[in-house]
Amino acid sequence: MIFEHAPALIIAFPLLTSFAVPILNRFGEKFRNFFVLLSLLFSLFFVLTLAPQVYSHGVIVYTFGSTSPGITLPSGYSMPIRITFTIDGMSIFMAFIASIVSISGLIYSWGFLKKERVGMDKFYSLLLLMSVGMYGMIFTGDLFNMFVFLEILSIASCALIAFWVHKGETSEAAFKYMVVSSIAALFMLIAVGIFYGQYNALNIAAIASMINYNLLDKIALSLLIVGLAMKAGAVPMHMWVPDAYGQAPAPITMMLVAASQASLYALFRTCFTLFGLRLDVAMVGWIIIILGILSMFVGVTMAIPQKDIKKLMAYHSVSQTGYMLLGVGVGLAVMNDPIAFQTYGMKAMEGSIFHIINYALYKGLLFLTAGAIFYKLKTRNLDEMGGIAHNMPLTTLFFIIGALAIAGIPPLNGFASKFLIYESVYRFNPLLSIIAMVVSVLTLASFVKVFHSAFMGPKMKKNVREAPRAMLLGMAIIAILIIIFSLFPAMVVRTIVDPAVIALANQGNYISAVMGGI
Amino acid sequence: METIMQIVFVPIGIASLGLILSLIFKGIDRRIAARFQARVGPPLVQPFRDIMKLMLKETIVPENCVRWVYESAPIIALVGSLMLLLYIPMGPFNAPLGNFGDLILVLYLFTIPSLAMVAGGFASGNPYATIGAQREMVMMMSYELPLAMLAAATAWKVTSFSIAKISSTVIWSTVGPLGLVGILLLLVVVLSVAPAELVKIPFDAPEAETEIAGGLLVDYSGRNLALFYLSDAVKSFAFASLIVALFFPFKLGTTIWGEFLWFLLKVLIVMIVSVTTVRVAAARLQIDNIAGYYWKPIALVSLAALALIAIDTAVVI
Amino acid sequence: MIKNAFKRALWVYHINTGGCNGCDIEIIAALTPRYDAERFGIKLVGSPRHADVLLVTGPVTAKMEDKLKRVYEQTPDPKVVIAVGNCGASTGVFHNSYSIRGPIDKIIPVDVYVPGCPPRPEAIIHGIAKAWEKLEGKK
Amino acid sequence: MSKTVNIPIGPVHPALKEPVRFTIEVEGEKVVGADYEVGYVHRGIEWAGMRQNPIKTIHLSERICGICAFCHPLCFVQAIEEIGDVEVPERAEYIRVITAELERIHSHMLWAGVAAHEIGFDSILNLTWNIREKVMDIVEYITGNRVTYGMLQIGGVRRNITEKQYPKIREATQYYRELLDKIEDVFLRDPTIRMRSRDVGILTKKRALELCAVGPTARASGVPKDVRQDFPYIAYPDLDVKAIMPEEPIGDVYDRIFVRIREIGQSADIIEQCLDQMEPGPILAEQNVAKLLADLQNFEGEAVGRAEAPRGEVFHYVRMNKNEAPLSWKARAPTYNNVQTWPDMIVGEELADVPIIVASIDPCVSCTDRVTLIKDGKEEIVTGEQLHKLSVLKTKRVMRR
Amino acid sequence: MPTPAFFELVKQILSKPVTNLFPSKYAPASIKKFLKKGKINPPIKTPDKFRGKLIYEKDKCIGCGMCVRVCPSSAMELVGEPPKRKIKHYVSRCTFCAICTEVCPVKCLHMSDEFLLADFDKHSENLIVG
Ligand code: SF4
Ligand code: SF4
Ligand code: SF4
Ligand code: SF4
Ligand code: SF4
Ligand code: SF4
Ligand code: SF4
Ligand code: SF4
Repeated sequence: MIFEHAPALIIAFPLLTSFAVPILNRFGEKFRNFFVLLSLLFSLFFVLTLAPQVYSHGVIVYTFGSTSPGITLPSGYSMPIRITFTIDGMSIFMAFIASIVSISGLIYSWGFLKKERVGMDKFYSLLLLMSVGMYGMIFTGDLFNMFVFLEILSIASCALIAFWVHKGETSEAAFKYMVVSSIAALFMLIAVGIFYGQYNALNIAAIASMINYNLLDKIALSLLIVGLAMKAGAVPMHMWVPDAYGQAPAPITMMLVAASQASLYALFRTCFTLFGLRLDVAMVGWIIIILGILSMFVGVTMAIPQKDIKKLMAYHSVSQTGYMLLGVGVGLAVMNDPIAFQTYGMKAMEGSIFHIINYALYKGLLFLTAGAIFYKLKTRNLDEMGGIAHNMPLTTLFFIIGALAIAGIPPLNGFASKFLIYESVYRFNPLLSIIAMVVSVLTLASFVKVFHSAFMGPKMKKNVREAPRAMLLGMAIIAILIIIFSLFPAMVVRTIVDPAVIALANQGNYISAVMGGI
Repeated sequence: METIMQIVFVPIGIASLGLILSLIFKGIDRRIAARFQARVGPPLVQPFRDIMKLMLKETIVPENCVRWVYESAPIIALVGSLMLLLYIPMGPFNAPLGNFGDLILVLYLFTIPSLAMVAGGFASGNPYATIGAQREMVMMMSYELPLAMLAAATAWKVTSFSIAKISSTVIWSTVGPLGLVGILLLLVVVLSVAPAELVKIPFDAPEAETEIAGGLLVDYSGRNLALFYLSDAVKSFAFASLIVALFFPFKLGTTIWGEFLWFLLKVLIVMIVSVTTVRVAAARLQIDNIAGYYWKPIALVSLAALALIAIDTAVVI
Repeated sequence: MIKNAFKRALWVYHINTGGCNGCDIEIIAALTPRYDAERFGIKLVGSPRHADVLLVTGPVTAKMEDKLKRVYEQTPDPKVVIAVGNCGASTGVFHNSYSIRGPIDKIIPVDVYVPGCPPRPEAIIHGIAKAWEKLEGKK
Repeated sequence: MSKTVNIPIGPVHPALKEPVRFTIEVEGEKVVGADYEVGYVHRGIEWAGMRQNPIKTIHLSERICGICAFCHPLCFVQAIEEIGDVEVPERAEYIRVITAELERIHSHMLWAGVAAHEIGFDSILNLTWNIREKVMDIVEYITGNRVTYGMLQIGGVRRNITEKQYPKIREATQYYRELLDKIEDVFLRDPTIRMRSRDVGILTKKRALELCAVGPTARASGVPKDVRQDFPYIAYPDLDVKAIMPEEPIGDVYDRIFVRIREIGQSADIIEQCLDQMEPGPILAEQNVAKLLADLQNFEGEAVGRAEAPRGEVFHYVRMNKNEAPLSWKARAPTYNNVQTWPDMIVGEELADVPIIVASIDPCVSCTDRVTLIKDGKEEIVTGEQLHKLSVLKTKRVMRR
Repeated sequence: MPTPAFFELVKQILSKPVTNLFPSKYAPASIKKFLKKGKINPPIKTPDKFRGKLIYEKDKCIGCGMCVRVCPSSAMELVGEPPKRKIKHYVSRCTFCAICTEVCPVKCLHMSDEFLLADFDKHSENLIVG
């Protein structure tokens, strides 16, 4: 019975807990932490129960306060105007990422912020709000709600970036982030307005069923692409990424990675579900491909000379985002051509989507290791590090796992997804896959540099010990997932990636699931 | 039961066969190099003896190193190289993992031994090793572009990255005259990448004995050194086999063993041409010359090859 | 086979502790085509960690004493030390100088002496052959 | 990675067959600073030479270095001969020239091989050393030993070169003359060698003069300096020697290779001239060594001997005062001058170039090493910081007074 | 790689190696055999006046000590009292300069052509003359 309401519960638990945190705080730290974790675990649990339903039904439409999303006017015209959650394979896929990241981030925070005296209640409230924002964006079937959740996510993130407000740079980073978020949100709002003005609807499926790709729609499309790509941190709107990622506390950085992917998700939704085949797919595809290639290249070349370990990793985020854009872009570009789409477009998208989760995992892990180093050494400057491997072997091991994964070295999961991308993209244009491969090696080089200057070298003078247990646990959860993903990539692709791809590619299903229910 | 046999024994068999063959080939390589220098050279079994001896020697672990990285690097290097053998067909014998085998996978697998060496070099904490490791990285970055082009171009022609498929098509026959030139250029590219991939003169800057005293391997001794030595031998063999599989899959059409010998002969020739002769007839290049060499002329050549093949494909279709 | 392994795969590290170069050039000569010590698996290596044999020349000057000791310690067991040339064996012509700490056997144990000033390359090969015998005993 | 790293090279390092210590400061692969420290082979030869009779010392000076095993004793005996007014027979002078030039051939061939080895071209090492064996054979044939010759005696040479030996010597010079083209081909026209040597390690003419470079190092920078030409000794006045220089000297490693290879041919020519011009006659002023020993007790005065070794000018100073052992003996080897040019050449180059640049002056450290600071039986390594501390301490001491 | 060096090397691979196969073609199975086999492939011939290990005709020596005076490395030692004074020569100290053979008034010292002198002990019987 309760499972019917799973989508609502997934959001309700963290949301309610988030408001309850100040109260829970009174009962002591342990109690609060436990409750926060519990709420996230509940969410995860419901995500897990929701998944089989989605996989068997294709699309699930959940309407708040009603069984059907629409109201039927006396005239017989029906319109989905209630608040609906529309959950398909792609949403579930993203929900997995959101839950994993939130949970391990939370656990890690226990250790990481142990020494913080003030503001911890706020920290956990905001952290929960971030996951609420993510879940919301992922599940919602309604453009305006998506905007709302995006705002929730942005505000929570912004506050968390500025968590260490006593350090001047953090406020600067938070400010930058805020500006970017507001612009992106504004763009989105305008687009939503355009749609509403034209079609009198906010529901994605509803708009999709009516859209006719006129000039206004095109403007809305570009606004959405620009705004969401900006929030996802793709070149050339990536300048906020290094600051925000660099300054935020490590667990938040990891959450930000997932948050930017939520924006990416929204971008994909826009292209595939909202516009679908009505789009000039080749052109939009190419735009996305070019954005992707640029992000890949610019990100990695900016990363190589960095001295600040977190900034370096942040630039890699830009570059990794490029891979996802590349694969999806190729998929989009050949959507019109069923044969090409079947032979390689699909595979390219599989690669990209698979890369999303892989990336969330290994990038999260890397940021957490960077956080662990910062926690112990109080510096982010590579030149001031050295010999960490002597003192923090587990952290080193996690770093190596993450670095090899991001560099796409077999047999790690990063290779598996990049491999899908290379293997399909070359059919579209071999140069693209050549660039992808070269970027991969450049990534490797820059991580070898980090490995060398931070972890290797003579023993440190300071008597530094391994990071606290909670942090190790947070990292271990992700590392284990990475290893599982590395060992059984085919299984992962089959069970969670393929449904996501199919969901994206199959606009009709989505529309009919929502509209048909009316 | 049978599958267990296959899973356990076939790889072991292949690995040991590969090891033995690699070492013999290394012996031949040394012998021929010596003959180039008007010397008699060591007997063919010399590499075996070297390995034996190293295995028996004390293995010193320097005080300053990061022990677990330092000690696991050689093992990973060897395992990585042996893995390669499972993906590359040896003449008439299909690779046990050939079905999953894939050109890109193999090219990336080639980086594992090098990476292990880099990590080991860094871990040993010796300044020479550190410089060596940095050079190795630079080199890996330099020859990656031509290799990527090679992979893309071949796969484009054969429309698959699967090595099994590539090696069962004679690539030369799939193209017209322009493409032929393109493939020839590709062959040139891959032959010139070979010495770098295998860290041989003139591209042995990471191990330059006279500059950085053996570079990456300065601090390694005994068993660990032997493992690296083996992994180097296996890697050489695997790379030569890969070239044979890509470019010279010609069959004789005799018995299976005849076919196998024919394959070994091809590998030998490839090895002599791309490794032995080059290594005796050239001086060591500086690392930025190496980078320049791969980023400029070789990248251009491979681009040209790619273009030619593209034009050819367009014409044929 | 185990014994043979040592006999025929000697990796040699060469260190000059202050000799006159005479012996050093003859050591290199022993590796060049005319004498080709590689026939017997003898190989000059760049790091004492790889070596089985230390070829030491020179009478050990004050400044080289420590270095020699260090190189000896860095060489993994089993190892043999060959003193090439008479100034290494007994300080030779340099015997009445003040800054000589040698001969070599005063600082590290020497297994084989190759007399000569300098010994011919063949004599060096002969000395290394003697070292085989020694190594066999050591293992 | 722009950290500067100090890389110690040596004293025990495969690139240096002799001990010398470099500290190279690198930024990435670029050398930004260089310092060297010699003294590892200091054996107190001069000190020992002042405590024994010169006949012994001839053999000792031969072992200042085994590569120029002729030039050092030659300078030494020349100085003694000058002090004692010993008349050296003409034939002996010619034989000395022949040996000296054979030594030059062997040394340059050796160097060529080592240089090739430094840049990782071992085939050429094998090639040149194989060619070099010919001259080693001739040297052994004439002197009875391959490396240290033991040819010299005060007042002449100890072994004659008989007519019977001429053909074999001529054959060898012929061999080298013919091979010269081949060697030039292999060295000067090989693309990889060219790449590694052209415009690498430049020493300008001005700096060469300022730093008093000698020998091929100076000549490659365009300084026409050659003792055989400027201050002819032994039989050189009768022979035709001219300093060899590249046509347009740049002073890089390539030029140094060029000069040395040309000098091999020059030496072959000189040897043939000697064989042609040599008259029969005695080879030693005083046959009886016992008598010579007695004579030496009467020598008094000071003199210098100088000679052009393969690497440049060797210079010996001897003072005797009616005692068997010299009162004073100083040797100055060419490398001693040439090492000063190292920092000039190395800074700004790549780390990978350091060995070839160092090798390009053909350093032999054994004759260069002079004094080691020894305190309480321990070596002192004084760092800048310690020096600073010392100086502060001293200031305080001074102020207290 | 059509460099000049390359052609040179190719020429070399086509001709016989110059290596002198001392002591035997391949390393021997055991050291004992090796020492015997050493004679099968002799080392490169030494020239006439080669300076190898000293030969000392003890009976002829008059114990004058001249050799001790000139020996640059003090490899000679006088033993016994004057009438029967003889010398003892340590090969591992000698520089093979042969000056002692020239100085000896009765010419009882000669240089042999023996040069394969490697030994485990620098004072072994083989390395002490006299
Ligand atoms: S033994 Fe003689 S030749 Fe050898 S280094 Fe000593 S002095 Fe020089
Ligand atoms: S400087 Fe040279 S010649 Fe002079 S005493 Fe020292 S080692 Fe001997
Ligand atoms: S010989 Fe010495 S003092 Fe004279 S110019 Fe040259 S370096 Fe100066
Ligand atoms: S130290 Fe020697 S070389 Fe230098 S100036 Fe004095 S005498 Fe001349
Ligand atoms: S310059 Fe070199 S070769 Fe000449 S005597 Fe000095 S050390 Fe020996
Ligand atoms: S400068 Fe130094 S080495 Fe030269 S004479 Fe003076 S004290 Fe002696
Ligand atoms: S040969 Fe020379 S060193 Fe040997 S004993 Fe005679 S004089 Fe002494
Ligand atoms: S010089 Fe001759 S006679 Fe005199 S002690 Fe020596 S060996 Fe005997």
